[in-house]
Amino acid sequence: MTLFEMLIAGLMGVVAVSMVLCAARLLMGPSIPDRAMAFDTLMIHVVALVALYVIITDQLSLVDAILVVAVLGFLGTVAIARYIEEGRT
Amino acid sequence: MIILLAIAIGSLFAGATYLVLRRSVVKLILGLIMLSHGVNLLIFTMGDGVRRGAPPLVDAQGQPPAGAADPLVQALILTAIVISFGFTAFVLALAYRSNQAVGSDDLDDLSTTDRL
Amino acid sequence: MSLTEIITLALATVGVVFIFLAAVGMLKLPDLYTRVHATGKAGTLGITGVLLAVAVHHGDLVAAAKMIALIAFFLLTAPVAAHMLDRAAYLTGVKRAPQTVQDDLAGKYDIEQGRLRS
Amino acid sequence: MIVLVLILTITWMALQSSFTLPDLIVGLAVSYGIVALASRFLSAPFTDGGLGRSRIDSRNYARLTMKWIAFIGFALWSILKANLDVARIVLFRRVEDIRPGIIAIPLDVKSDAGITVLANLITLTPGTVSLDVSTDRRTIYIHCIDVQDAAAVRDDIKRNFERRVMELLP
Amino acid sequence: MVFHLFLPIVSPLIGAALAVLLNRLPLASRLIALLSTLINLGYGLWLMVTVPASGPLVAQASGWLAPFGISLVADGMSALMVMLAALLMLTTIIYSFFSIDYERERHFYYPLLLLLLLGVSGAFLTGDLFNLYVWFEVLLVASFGLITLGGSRDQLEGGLKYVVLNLLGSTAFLFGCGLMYGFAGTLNMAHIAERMATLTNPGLQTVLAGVFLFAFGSKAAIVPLFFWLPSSYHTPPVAVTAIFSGLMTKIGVYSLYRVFGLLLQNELAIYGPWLTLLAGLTMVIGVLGAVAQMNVRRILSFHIISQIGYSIMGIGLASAAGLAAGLVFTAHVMIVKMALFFIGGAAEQINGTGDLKRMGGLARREPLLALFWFLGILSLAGIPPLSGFIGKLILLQVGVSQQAYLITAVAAATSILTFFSMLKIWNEVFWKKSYEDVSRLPRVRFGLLAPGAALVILSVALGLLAGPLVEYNTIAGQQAFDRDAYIAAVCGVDGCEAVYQAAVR
Amino acid sequence: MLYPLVLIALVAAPVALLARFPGRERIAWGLALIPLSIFGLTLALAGPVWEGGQVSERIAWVSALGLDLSFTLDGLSLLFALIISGIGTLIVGYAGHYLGADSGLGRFLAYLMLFMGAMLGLVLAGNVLTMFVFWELTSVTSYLLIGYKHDYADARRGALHSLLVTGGGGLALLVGLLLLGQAAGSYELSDILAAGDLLRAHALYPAAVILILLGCFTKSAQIPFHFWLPGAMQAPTPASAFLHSATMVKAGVYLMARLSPALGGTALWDVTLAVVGGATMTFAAIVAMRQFDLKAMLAYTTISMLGALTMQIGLGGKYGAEGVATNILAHALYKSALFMLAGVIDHECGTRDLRRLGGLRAYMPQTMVVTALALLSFGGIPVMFGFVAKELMLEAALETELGATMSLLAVAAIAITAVAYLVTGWRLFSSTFLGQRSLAAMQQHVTDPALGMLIGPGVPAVLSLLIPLAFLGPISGLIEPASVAIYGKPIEVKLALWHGVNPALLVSLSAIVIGFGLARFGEHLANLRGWPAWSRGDMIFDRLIERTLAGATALTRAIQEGRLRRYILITAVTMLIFVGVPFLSFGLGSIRLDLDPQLQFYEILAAALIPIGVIATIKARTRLGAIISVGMVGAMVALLFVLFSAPDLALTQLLIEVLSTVFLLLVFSVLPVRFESFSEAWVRRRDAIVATVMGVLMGSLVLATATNDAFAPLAPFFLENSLEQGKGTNVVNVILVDFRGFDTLGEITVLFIALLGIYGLLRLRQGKGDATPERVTATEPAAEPVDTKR
Amino acid sequence: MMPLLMMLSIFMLLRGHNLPGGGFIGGLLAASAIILQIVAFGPKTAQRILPVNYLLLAAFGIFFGAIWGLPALFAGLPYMQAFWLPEPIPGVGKIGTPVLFDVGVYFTVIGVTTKIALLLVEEPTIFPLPTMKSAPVEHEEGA
Ligand code: NA
Ligand code: NA
Repeated sequence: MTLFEMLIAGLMGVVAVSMVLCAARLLMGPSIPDRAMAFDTLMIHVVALVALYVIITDQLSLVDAILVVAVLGFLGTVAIARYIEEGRT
Repeated sequence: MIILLAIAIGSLFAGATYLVLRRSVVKLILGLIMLSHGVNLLIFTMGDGVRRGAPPLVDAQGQPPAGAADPLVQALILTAIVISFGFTAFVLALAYRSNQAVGSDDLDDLSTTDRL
Repeated sequence: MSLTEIITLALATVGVVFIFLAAVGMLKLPDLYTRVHATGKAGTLGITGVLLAVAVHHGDLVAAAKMIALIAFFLLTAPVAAHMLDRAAYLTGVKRAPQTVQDDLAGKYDIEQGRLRS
Repeated sequence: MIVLVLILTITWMALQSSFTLPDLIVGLAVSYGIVALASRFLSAPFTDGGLGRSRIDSRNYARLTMKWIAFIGFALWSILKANLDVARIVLFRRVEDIRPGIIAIPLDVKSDAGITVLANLITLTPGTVSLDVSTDRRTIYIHCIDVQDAAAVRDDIKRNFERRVMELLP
Repeated sequence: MVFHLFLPIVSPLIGAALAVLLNRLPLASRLIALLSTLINLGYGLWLMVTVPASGPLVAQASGWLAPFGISLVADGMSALMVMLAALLMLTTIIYSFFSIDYERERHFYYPLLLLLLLGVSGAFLTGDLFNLYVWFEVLLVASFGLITLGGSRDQLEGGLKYVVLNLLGSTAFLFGCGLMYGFAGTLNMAHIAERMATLTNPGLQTVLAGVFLFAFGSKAAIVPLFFWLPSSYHTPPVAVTAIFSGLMTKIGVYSLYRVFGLLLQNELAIYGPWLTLLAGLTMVIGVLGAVAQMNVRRILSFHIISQIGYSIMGIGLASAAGLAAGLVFTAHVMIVKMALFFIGGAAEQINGTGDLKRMGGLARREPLLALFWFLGILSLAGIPPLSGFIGKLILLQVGVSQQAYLITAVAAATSILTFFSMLKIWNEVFWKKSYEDVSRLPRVRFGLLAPGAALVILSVALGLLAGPLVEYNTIAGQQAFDRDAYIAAVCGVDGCEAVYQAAVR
Repeated sequence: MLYPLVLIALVAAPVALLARFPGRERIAWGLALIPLSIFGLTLALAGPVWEGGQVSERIAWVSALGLDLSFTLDGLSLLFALIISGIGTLIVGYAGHYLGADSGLGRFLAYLMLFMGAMLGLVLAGNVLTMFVFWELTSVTSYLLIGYKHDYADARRGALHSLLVTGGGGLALLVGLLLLGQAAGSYELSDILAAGDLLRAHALYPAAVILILLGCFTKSAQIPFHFWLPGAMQAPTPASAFLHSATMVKAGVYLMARLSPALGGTALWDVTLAVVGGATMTFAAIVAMRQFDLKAMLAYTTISMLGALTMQIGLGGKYGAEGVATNILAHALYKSALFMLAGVIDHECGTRDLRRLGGLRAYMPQTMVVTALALLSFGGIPVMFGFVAKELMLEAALETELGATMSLLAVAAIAITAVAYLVTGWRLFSSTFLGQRSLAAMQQHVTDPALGMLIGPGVPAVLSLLIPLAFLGPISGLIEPASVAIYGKPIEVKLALWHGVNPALLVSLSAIVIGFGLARFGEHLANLRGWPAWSRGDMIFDRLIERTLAGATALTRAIQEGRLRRYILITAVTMLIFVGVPFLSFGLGSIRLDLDPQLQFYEILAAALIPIGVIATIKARTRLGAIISVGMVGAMVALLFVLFSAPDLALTQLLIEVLSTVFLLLVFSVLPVRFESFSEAWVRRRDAIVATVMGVLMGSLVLATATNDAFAPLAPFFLENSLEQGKGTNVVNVILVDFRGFDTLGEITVLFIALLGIYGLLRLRQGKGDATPERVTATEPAAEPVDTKR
Repeated sequence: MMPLLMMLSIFMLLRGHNLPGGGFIGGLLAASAIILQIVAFGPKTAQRILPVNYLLLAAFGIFFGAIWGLPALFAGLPYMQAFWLPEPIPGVGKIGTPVLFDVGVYFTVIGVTTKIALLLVEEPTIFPLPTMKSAPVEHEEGA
């Protein structure tokens, strides 16, 4: 493992820790929009993590996976937001 | 690595078992989902060595990368994932309908068909 | 380490830092509306940095094009998402933090219709 | 619609990472297929991304390209600034000191597209997130993470953002 | 290599897809269902004629070499089961023509039946462990659809239990597949058998056998994994209950036969006595459940469990003769049980209830129905010369000849309780006076009588012509227990390992 | 050519349905030609038997099981076949009169023909399995006959009792016969009879004997299984006459007699038979004295006679064999006559109760004469055939090889029985024909029945007198081969009325004297306080059935108790046992811990988040929290897939995760928001323990299996051949659509079926949300699920 | 947005034979896009994006997938044995029955998942959300 790879891996670690923070918000809520937001952010983290992973492993095939995750993250957030609105008081 | 996955699998099975033993239909379903996660990981672990960094994509000459992951388990899991998705959807619809018919989330209320 | 690698590393670091900030902000800030600020912005910038790092690292045009497209996607969609979250939260009555100083919107919503009385 | 097909075709080729004639033909075919299938309903969902009640008027593109580029540059810069701003707040401000608030801003922009772009821009930039636009489209409500001076915020948005948007999308 | 071995799978699959596509035309889905089933029946019969002489027939899906591709293997047991599945489905379809309401039909009743047939045929034919899992899921989800179709409260309640408990079983099967691949490195049954045959007991393979025993045991509804069956089987329309009784648990039995006859035959030395114990418990607890019930279909449902005990006893005896005996019994019970469900269903329809206490008078009102019911219960109770007697006799004979006296005694004793609970139905439904004026009860429709009658007549015929039946199943039992022949048929005389070594550097 | 004897009767069953049409008496007599022809045919076929030989034939049926239709006509079979067809002829004709008013006669005669066929098959069988086939058929057909008047609960009960007892015995018999066949190496009677010494020495002998005797005793109503026979009197009288005089109940005796050469000669066999038979004989004879119902009276004397026959087989010896054969014939004649006469009286007077009958001598003189004849034979009065038979019985008791005590006991028992018979006979005769004209007789126009109806009882009654007077020679010719078959060795039989003054005669005569002395007190005897209820046995049997039902119900309630979570718990524990026990026993050794030096911390993190997510799901108090936690688990699984080189999987997992979450949110929006703490603390603790054990088991199973590389996996093949043969570089996808495309086909089918199922679930609602029974309506012909509550 | 996603899904489908993707991923992608739109904007959106009967689309997918196994059967070969066009089609890639089968998978997945979502959303008690009305916001103290 080169130094570069190790450093990138270190960044991945930071992202992973950051994910835990997201997960905490996801669990804490308290409102549904809070959770939705946490979900959205988590998706961004996943994208970042995979992107860093791509840098280490040169698996360009994963780039499209990033695309999919990004799209899903956005669509999911919109959907949840609308879902909340539809069911509002 | 295997031991890591084994712990994850064990905890998934344990959690799933606990959840399906609850009275709430919601937890039951979540337990089933968790169970399928556990099984998928289990199959994954059964592959020809759990490998890092070499997905089963061969190059233009048809040569697999060194240490390529076991593609067969991946195909099997893919099948299993999709199947369990179908089942999850069905169980959800069923839970919804029986909740509608029985008017309760408590699984213990669903015992009339067994009564002697 | 080559120059590419250094640039890659720098971009990635910046990105990761902002992503981390987004997460911290999301935890730290007092209510949903303020948290959305943190995630909507820091997150976007962070991911941009990381994706640029990928583009630089690979250096080929196609990868770069895809990354740029992805960045554009994030830039376009992040505000939409933030806006929708806020709106949904407001409509469903998510509480604002006690230190909120001003609410010009208060009482303007026709809750049944989900539209603003103007 | 043609524009849409073309955009899709280009996307196709980008995805394929190959810009040959066959790719173009296949891309055109796929794009046309998708658009034709959905054409009956296209206008609404395509542009109705959640905020929009607007239509993209494609004739403006050529003329306004330069202005657009400048605008995008400005926007990117604002975004960067915004991030630093938020970073500062997140890192250095105590939670109790933050003064968030919701502010109403009167609108001069009339077109749907203009309002959409403005709203997005507001969201992307320092400490503000657009919340909703009033039904008569005269007012935009924004959430501000730190309202030290509501009037200053209003002023900033009207001068820096709305003006630039007005130039492109009246 | 037999390219047309796919027919029993392709025909219901394409049939079902077409039937859904043509759902607007009710007649079309009926016709398609009938046609597909007839194709399967014809092919199944052809297989039964061919296979005893030729040995197992093999086809490789997509043309890939075993053990790498998915093998389809038709040996005597598979052929019998494929044929029976189609035959039973045929009677169900005909019964359904006369008993299933338009609403159900419109909601894809016939396609679901075909898909059930698809899953069943696939399960019986495949020679690949994971593929077996897939077909299991096909038939399982089709059965989910069928058992809940209609959406009455009872159906939903019973359906939920059915679904959840069955899901647990198939999950066990799935991770069993995974473990098997991890352990044996292969999924082809012949290859697994070949590799497992080289192992000396006991070891991890013994644990795997436990996994499969659990998985298939819960499909087969052995004690103590049967709860899903009595909770749900009496809730859907009779036609559905009937086809379930004919097919569902038998898949589990078939799979247990495969596991212990082929895949993990060495483990029989360890599991044989335990299987026998489970068989005995299943017989007794099942029949006591039946004795306790006061509803036609519930009685019959508990009997399914009891009779599974006999089928399991066939494996527990741990020999080709035992498998043959189990097969004879299983084939018999599939036919007769369905017949009884059909006839009991017709009786339910006439009386407007399945509650024994409120039924009666049918011996006078419907002598033909009574006749066939009586013959059916005689057969179920193992009274000569009906097929049930042959099934019971052969099991007891093998039991005695293998000195398994206890299970033999239990099997014999269970059959008197079986008879007792069946006579309870006979007494209450047919002999007892009706509370209503008999002449005011509706007459049974021919379409509701004919399928059950046909199956009863088949049972009589199987009893009278039991020679060929036993002969066939003796061969089938031998084939099911002959690992070498199976392996040779699938991978060639050198075996799968040779093929594997040649292909993988 | 023996099978036609059986086949004719069986085929005649549908023909007999003709008797449902009017003109039943004549049709019945026409149908009586069928048994008559069987009788004739039997005689015609019997040529070799008179010379001490036998006729055999074999029709292949299920040769693999040793179950061929093998028939043998020897002396014993011949005797029985002639009795069955001969009495059968009379019964069929008689039934036409007895049930002449009933359109069900056709059905009745059809049952009767079936029964006759079964009975003929039983006695002609040359193979114990063949014999068993017909044995069971007699049980079933007699069930139908006894339950003929099934509108009455008593008839159903009697039929059920008889079937359960004889059917249960039949099962014991089957197992016994299988053991016998196993020991003898053949199911052929000839082989079994030839293997006597081998059998008696075989380890399976005691078990086989006990099981076979269980079958015989139940069928022949020996104590304590006797109770079903009086209950079987619910059958129409012609059926009773046939079943209980000549056929069904004799089947057990037949089998014991048939097997005694092979199985007899041991204390187990001989003493059991002698003791049980003697006890049954005496007990039933005494009970018979005390009955008021004509048919009940006859039923108990029948039981008594069956005991006598059993006892004689046990006593053994030349006289035992001779006595069995002779008594069978004698009993068949007088008892069939008596049953038919009881039917005549019942038919004419409308009652069989002795207390309501009387004074019929003036109205039914012909009937009285015939009855007297039959009763004289029954009572063993000299010059009647019954006397000849009884003398042989006494000889057997005196000459037995079972020892002096046994001999003395047997003689005493026979004497007591003889006395009791006389008392019974006298009571029957005097209460019916003598004394005051009864109420029943006055209310009806009582006369002798039509001549046709008297032919039935008349012929055997007259034969009971004629045989000893005129035909002892020819009958000896019939009895001899039968006795030989029972004895197993050649003997010479010469029946005679007068053997000189011997102990047997003395015993016999003193019994007659005492009997007539006691007969005067018969009525008083009957009126003495009754036997305790248990002596009837049927009540006990009813209680046994009730107990079984109650036990089964309690057991089923306890097992199938309705709560899904309990089912799941049992399932989980079963799984732990089925997998855990073998794993602990044999699998632990396979575990190898390979500590991977390359392990990355993000891998650890992703893996560690899974247990955290699991705990979060369990702890979640709202459904949303739980859903999100599960989603997180799914996302972590996807992440693991990414980290371990499975991009396709990761993508699929992620997409599925999103879709599942959407579905979950949609559906759970209608379910309660918060979880209530449904379960008690101990339940949760118990479940937690089960869950933990499950987790540990699965985890270690994974470890054990994954670290075990006994066999090389298939995977390399796919990697190497993907492009060349599968034309693709994404090996996973090539496997999915090509190498294992067949799986995928099934997989999308699963998805599709799930859709159809969901469509049906959501779009079709017939229950309307409640559990009211769905009645069948005109528009909805489906046999709908019905109410399940009780 | 949606046309782009549909295009992405087709792209994923076609490249699946060589790179991650394929009928499942493509189909799931399209389906999730449509479903998320349905959740956000109501069931009618589905018809706007892809105006078909999704149930029939699923059935067609099965049918389409299954029939491409038949040519082999008629040729006396095992079911689903692959037939490939000799040359790859420019811009699309190699075409053979396995790829066509994958297209069947793609249709089935889209049809099934979308139809399930539609069925759920069209339930009057599910959508718009009933219990949300009684409990608009869930406040909980965390896990
Ligand atoms: Na391994
Ligand atoms: Na291995």
